Amino acid sequence: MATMDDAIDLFEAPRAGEDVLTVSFDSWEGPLDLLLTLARSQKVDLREISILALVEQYLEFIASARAMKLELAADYLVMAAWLAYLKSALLLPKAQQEDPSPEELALRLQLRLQRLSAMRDAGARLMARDRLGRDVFARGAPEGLKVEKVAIWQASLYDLMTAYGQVKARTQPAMHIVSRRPVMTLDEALERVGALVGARLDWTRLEAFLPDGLSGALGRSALASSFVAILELARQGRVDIKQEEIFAPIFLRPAAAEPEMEQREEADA
Amino acid sequence: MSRFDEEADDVVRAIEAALFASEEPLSVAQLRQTLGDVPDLAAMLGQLAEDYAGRGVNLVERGGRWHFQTAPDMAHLLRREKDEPRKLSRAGMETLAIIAYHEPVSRAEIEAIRGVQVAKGTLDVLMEAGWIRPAGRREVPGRPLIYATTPEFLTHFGLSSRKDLPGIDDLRAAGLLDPVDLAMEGLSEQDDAESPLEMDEEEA
Amino acid sequence: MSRFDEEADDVVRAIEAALFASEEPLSVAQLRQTLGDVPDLAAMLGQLAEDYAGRGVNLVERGGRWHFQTAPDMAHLLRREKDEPRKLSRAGMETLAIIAYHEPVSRAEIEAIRGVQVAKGTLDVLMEAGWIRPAGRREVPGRPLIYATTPEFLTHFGLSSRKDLPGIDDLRAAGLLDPVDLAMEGLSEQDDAESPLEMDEEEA
Repeated sequence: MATMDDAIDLFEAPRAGEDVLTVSFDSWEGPLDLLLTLARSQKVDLREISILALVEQYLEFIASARAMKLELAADYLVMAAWLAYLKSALLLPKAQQEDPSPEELALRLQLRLQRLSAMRDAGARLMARDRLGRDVFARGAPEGLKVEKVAIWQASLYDLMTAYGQVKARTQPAMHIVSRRPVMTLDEALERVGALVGARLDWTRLEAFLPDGLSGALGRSALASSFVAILELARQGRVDIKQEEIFAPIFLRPAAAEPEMEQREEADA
Repeated sequence: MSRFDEEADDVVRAIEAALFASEEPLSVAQLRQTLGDVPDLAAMLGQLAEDYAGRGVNLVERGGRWHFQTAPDMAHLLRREKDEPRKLSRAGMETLAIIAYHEPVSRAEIEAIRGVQVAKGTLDVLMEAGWIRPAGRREVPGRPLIYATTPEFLTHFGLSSRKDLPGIDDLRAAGLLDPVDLAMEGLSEQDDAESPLEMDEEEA
Repeated sequence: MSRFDEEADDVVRAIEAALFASEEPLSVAQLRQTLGDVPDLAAMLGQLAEDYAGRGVNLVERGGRWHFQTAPDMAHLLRREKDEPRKLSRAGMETLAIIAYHEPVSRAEIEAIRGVQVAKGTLDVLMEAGWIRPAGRREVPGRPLIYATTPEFLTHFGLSSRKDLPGIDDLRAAGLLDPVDLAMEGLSEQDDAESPLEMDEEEA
């Protein structure tokens, strides 16, 4: 791979000590990528690689980059610090080591490098396959398989009838009929009470002048109309009305003769 | 004749691949551009066409340019029809009902009865379904197209004739007419007549 | 083996025509939709593929879908006419490989292998190419989205199935598709290692 070769060149150049050099860390996708590049430069199977040698190469590379005052991304420095620790741990006598052992850490690093390397190779092999549209080609001008949808319209006779019913129901002018409420009109009451009162001689309760068997709304209507009717009859001087107290029964009788009127007038005077 | 599966030589294979991959028919000259100088290209094309003659795909020449196309007798496979049951919209249903009860009617008459405009698409759908057809023009100003139902309509709805359509009374009895208007009672009689309905004044 | 120019029967011709005409690879089920019920369709496809094996155009199966394509050895003739598909970056290539060989994988898992963050655009490019798709979520804390390859991926890279991924068997056998932790466990069991392996935090 061209990029990998470039990377190795870039790396090897500073070791050779040339003074004018541009090292671009953009060449690597992070420290692991750089480590893998360095590991591959050992030209041995990654399983055989010397992690200690790899660590030294990395640290040396970072050191030379810093000597050239290159901007180093933080993760390269973090990796450098960690590798420096790993290196010292690997060099210490075994007895003084803590968990996890530096051998394990080294092994993990090695396994990671193997995995990245495996995927890098796999990607390259994938890209090198006969790819559709690059190496092999589909038909340039396929006729195409066309599926034409034919609508099968569904409706039942019931739907048809309902629809027509709805149209009719919706569009016909609705006629509103106000139902007549059962009432006794004032005229009816005047006529009835006027006719009946002549037949009585003495004080008679108002209710006695109502038609028999009325109840509910009609009963109340008859009572109200009859009451207004006797007031009218009284105004015409045809009946007398008396009530002992508020809400007490109302009595009426045919109006007395003229003298009573005169008496009242005299009294008023 | 060559046996495709054994003997196709590389030039024939190249012609085949080039024609297959091309987005347009290729002339002999264009093929030469792709394949380099091939002696007897025309003869090879002819032979390739012959090889493919009995296949589902044929190599054909049109106006000096070559291309593969599917065999003509396979055309029916490539344009497949698929039934798609669809329910008529309410507007469609109402329009159809009005046509059935009042036919022949113009669109303006349908609108007057529905009290709502009738989209052109609605009539199109009903015609596509095969239930209505244009039935001439009304001899009034503007000579509007009038519509009537078709025999397919009767078949689909299981009617032997339009007289089988339930009358207004039947609809009312079935509870399909909510607010009742006595004035419309004569409608079912008008149905039987072939004459256009004397539309109400709102029709104008 | 049949002789193309003489013996192709109508069913074979129909399969041929449908696959030639289709703009997309077709599964056996899709073919059946077009052709109706063909007994032994799979066997016929196999035979058709064999018939075309030596031609300039081949019938291939990719992830259960069939299509015709030009023979790979014609690439040099045809390539110049076609634009090469946009070149994938190394990050894109590796990410695609990781998804293909490990699928389904979460972004964090991809990052663990690559040792760097996956740039947002990388997955977008792969999805835009139609090679990967989100394939649900991993039922672990955070429910990360996981990614898998698509049928178009197999078609594009000429793979019959993921089993055809180059070297996948070797990689699996070598444990290189297992996470590092799992590999360490395996190794430590073998080694009778004394120490536990929780050391992730230093690993970054």
